[in-house]
Amino acid sequence: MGKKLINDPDNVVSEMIEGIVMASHQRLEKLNDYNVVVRKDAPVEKVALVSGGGSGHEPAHAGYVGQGMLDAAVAGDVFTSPTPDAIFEAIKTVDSGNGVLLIIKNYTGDIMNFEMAAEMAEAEGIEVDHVVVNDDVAVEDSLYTTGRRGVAGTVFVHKIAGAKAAQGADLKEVKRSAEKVIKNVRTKGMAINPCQLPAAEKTTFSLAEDEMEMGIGIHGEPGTEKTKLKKVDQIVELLLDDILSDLEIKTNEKVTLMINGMGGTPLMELYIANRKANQLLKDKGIKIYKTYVGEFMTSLEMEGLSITILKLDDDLINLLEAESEINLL
Amino acid sequence: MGKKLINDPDNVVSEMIEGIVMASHQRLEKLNDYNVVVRKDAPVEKVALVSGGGSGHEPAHAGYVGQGMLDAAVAGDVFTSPTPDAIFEAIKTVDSGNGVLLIIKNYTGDIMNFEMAAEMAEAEGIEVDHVVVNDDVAVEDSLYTTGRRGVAGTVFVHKIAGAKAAQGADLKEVKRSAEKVIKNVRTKGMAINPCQLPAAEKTTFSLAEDEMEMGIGIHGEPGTEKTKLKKVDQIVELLLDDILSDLEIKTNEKVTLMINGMGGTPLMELYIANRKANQLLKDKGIKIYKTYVGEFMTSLEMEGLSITILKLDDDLINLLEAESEINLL
Amino acid sequence: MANKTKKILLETSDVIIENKEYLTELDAAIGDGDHGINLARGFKKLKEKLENETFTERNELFKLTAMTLISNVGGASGPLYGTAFLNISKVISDERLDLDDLVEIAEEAIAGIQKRGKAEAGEKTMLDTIIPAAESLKQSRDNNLDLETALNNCLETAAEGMKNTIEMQATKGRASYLGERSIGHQDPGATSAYLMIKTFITSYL
Amino acid sequence: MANKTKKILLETSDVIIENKEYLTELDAAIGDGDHGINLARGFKKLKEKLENETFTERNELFKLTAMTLISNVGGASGPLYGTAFLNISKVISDERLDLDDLVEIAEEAIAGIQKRGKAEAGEKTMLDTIIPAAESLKQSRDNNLDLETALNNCLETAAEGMKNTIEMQATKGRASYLGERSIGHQDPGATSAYLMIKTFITSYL
Ligand SMILES: Nc1ncnc2c1ncn2[C@@H]1O[C@H](COP(=O)(O)OP(=O)(O)O)[C@@H](O)[C@H]1O
Ligand SMILES: Nc1ncnc2c1ncn2[C@@H]1O[C@H](COP(=O)(O)OP(=O)(O)O)[C@@H](O)[C@H]1O
Ligand SMILES: [Mg+2]
Ligand SMILES: [Mg+2]
Ligand SMILES: [Mg+2]
Ligand SMILES: [Mg+2]
Repeated sequence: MGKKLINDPDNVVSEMIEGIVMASHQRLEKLNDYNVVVRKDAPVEKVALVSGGGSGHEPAHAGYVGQGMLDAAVAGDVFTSPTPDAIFEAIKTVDSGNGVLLIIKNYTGDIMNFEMAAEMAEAEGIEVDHVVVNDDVAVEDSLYTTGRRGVAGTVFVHKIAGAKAAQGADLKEVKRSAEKVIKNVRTKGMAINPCQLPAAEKTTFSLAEDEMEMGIGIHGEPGTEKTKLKKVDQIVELLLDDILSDLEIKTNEKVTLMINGMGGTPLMELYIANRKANQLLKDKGIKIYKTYVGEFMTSLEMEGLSITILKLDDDLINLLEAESEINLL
Repeated sequence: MGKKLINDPDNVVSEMIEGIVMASHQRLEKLNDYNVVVRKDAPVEKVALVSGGGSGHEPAHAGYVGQGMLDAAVAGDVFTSPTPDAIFEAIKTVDSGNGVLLIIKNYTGDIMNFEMAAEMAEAEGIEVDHVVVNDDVAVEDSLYTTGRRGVAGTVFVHKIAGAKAAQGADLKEVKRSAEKVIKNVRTKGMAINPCQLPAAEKTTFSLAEDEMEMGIGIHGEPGTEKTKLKKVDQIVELLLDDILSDLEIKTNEKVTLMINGMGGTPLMELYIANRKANQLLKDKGIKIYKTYVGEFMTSLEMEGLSITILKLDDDLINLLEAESEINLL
Repeated sequence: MANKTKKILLETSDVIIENKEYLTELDAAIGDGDHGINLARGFKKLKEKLENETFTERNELFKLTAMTLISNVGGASGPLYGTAFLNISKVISDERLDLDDLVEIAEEAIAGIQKRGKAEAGEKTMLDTIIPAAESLKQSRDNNLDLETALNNCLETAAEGMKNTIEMQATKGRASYLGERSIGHQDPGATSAYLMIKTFITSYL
Repeated sequence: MANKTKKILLETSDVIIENKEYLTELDAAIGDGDHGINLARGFKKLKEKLENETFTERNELFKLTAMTLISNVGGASGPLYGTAFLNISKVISDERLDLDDLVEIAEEAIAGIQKRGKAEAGEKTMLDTIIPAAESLKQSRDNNLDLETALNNCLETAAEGMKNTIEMQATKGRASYLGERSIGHQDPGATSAYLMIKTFITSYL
């Protein structure tokens, strides 16, 4: 715990962004002075998609910038939402005059910063709209919370809104597709080992040798319940139960299933979890159209996993299957 | 440390294989009674490729089974080479009469088990040949060792031999392509935190809060040198130096660069490492044709990374760019 | 005037930077453990900017503070404190401030925070320090207390407000995800707000 | 005869299974920490098979042992021990074994291990227990010692051989990757080989 393969905690985000751009071989570009990754060919003649949030969730969001998905990703400091000026720069760079959709995860900070950027863009005559992803069923969606958090389900919004935009749909239509995903996607996560901010001395929560956290977020926030470590089959069952009691799915309806690693979880364990998730969904008569196992929305080196279910119809299936430069999804 | 998202340590491999097959949606199949993953459409009318080794290196090797790469992957217990009977079953299943190439990583156990399987297959009239991958420059290739180990470079052998076989080349030609990769690929790895076998009580090595291991293998073996933890830029420089003093590359020659995470390393850190590797290679006048950053050959939840350089010519570039069902590479 | 204000803002920056670890620890307990890191990043930048420029008007100073926090802090606290300072810059004059001015400034700050964050008192946020502090100023004004007593009362009330967040259940911000588990911890934003108010007041007196 | 042999093989299995952790720890120090796990997996399977079948000939028992280890142990030790037992099954008779027989058996086992592993004495492997043990048997035979003395000498030599691996630098197997860092640790395979020889001999005496 505590060791990291970094240089200076203050530079992790900018150095990472440079590393991402270098790995892209001219596909991507970093905006000067901002931790913003944009498609090198931006602006593209279509509705532009901008997402972002704190860093530490890699491959989210810079890993989803490319033909068929996002046009720009704005990277805040680790687990800290980006600032309005950076978001505004991203918007200006990718807008082709067809408008920009902001894909925001539901966190107070993200919403406020993105809203301020939208106000700045609108003041310059750019058409901006936004959607707020809130797929995390660990958080009660009630008066007593700020609503469910946005977590791994966000990448399906990127994919499906990205596909819709690539087809030439207008801002309203792209937003409608994004909202359809948001309405139909739910996630819950857990962890057996926490993560540690590069600039902090300690992990945000700590767990004994026989404990786990259920209902964790993706920012090292403590979960909703600390319990004794269980077998992964039981964990998968608990997570799926919570998801399915929130998202009503009828027999023979199709879904996509995502088993997402939190950053430090070996792929082996994700596949073992996938086995149980498949069995349980099959037992319930739910058809798994497609399964994703891997790391899509992480929390630094946290060890744990989240399960995401997206309820599909033919329209969503078509968009999910659309060509994209991003082969993660 | 020590916690795992599993059910029973004795079943991790078979449950994982089931999870992999389920995630493939009919693309892959598990052989009855064996931890062997094969293409569902096997045997395909072409030279067949079989690889494998201990488990715990996911996505290697089952993740590379598919059109354009492997026809079968044989999974031994965690970090333990598979047994000849399982390898033999794999060979029998994928052989279309065009012969089978075994891609073996250079470990005493792997070589002996694969050789025994090859003897069994030959006794049944199946044409079998093999290559031994030995890309790890951490190990001296001298009389006093069993030669360099096979590590992350192996996946380039899968890709390039797989592409050659898909083009309809015969066993000799496929083997020649594989050997060309082996001749031109070098890797070195390091770790800041060890991993732990599911069935063991302790990690295989231990590191203090300010230590790291250079020259680790992919089985939790201790490395060749325990040193004080350095900044990642220095680490990358040390690893690249060792690789480049073993693999002579002239100015303007093209290479592919792979920054491989060992299983528990956040993607953020791999990208930071990539930044430095790109800078160093550029400074030396070496052209990076393509960069891979991610997890390709892991060691359970080990935190660390390896760097692989493959020297390219036009022939290898063509094969590297060939279509494949496997989008990891 | 501007020089005194600059000094106060520099002192505030130092106090926040000194309390980086403390604020981060508070945030780790019920949030995501970055509040001190976020604010320290913003105030470090502010210090640089303040030290490299000269100012003639107070509102310039507050505007600079606002913009610097908005574009360097991020998270929830960046837009909230940023908007608070932005609103202050709109009303603050270069005259010597009396109690009426201070009440107006506090109300503008609160309006800014509420415009962005839509929170009320009692939701375990920075407002639980700032709203009672503003109320105290108002009362002092209505009771015609002298400035020094008013500021002392205000500081005491701010401290109480901060401590009262311990017993509250969060219903805004990240801590709200914890539900009842948020009870028993002091809110990081309420704490940073107290530190700022304390520095303003102590420097002012 | 077959019953006695079966009993010895069952005892050997138990000893290996009991030493699973110990062998694994030795392997963790200079290898990949699975030697005990690997062997225990194979010998557990062997126990099941032995317990569920009856045998009339010794060579069947050794063949079964060989095949079970080959298809259940994996790693380096699976093919090595497997081939050793397979070779033994080819020469072992159902007669009472004399020293000549034991020498032949030991030499066949070594030949099997060397065919697969291409190692010599002094490379810090299981052979460093087995080769000296075989040499000792040969000497005892050449000196016409009685069987009991011969077996006691053999056991002592095997133990010494095992301990001598501590000072050796590995040049075969995974431990060779460590270079000089392999010195100072007892070889796991040399240890499992000693445990097997010890069980054979103690049960035999
Ligand atoms: N809606 C809100 N209104 C007022 N203050 C808020 C609101 N949401 C959060 N806060 C304050 O912000 C603080 C957290 O700030 P910080 O840690 O910097 O941001 P983040 O929660 O995005 O990581 C909380 O302690 C709380 O006082
Ligand atoms: N070439 C060889 N010849 C003889 N014995 C060997 C050889 N290579 C390895 N060994 C033995 O095998 C042991 C390791 O076995 P094991 O841990 O089961 O396999 P692996 O090294 O594949 O994990 C070593 O301690 C050594 O005694
Ligand atoms: Mg934050
Ligand atoms: Mg092994
Ligand atoms: Mg925070
Ligand atoms: Mg071993």
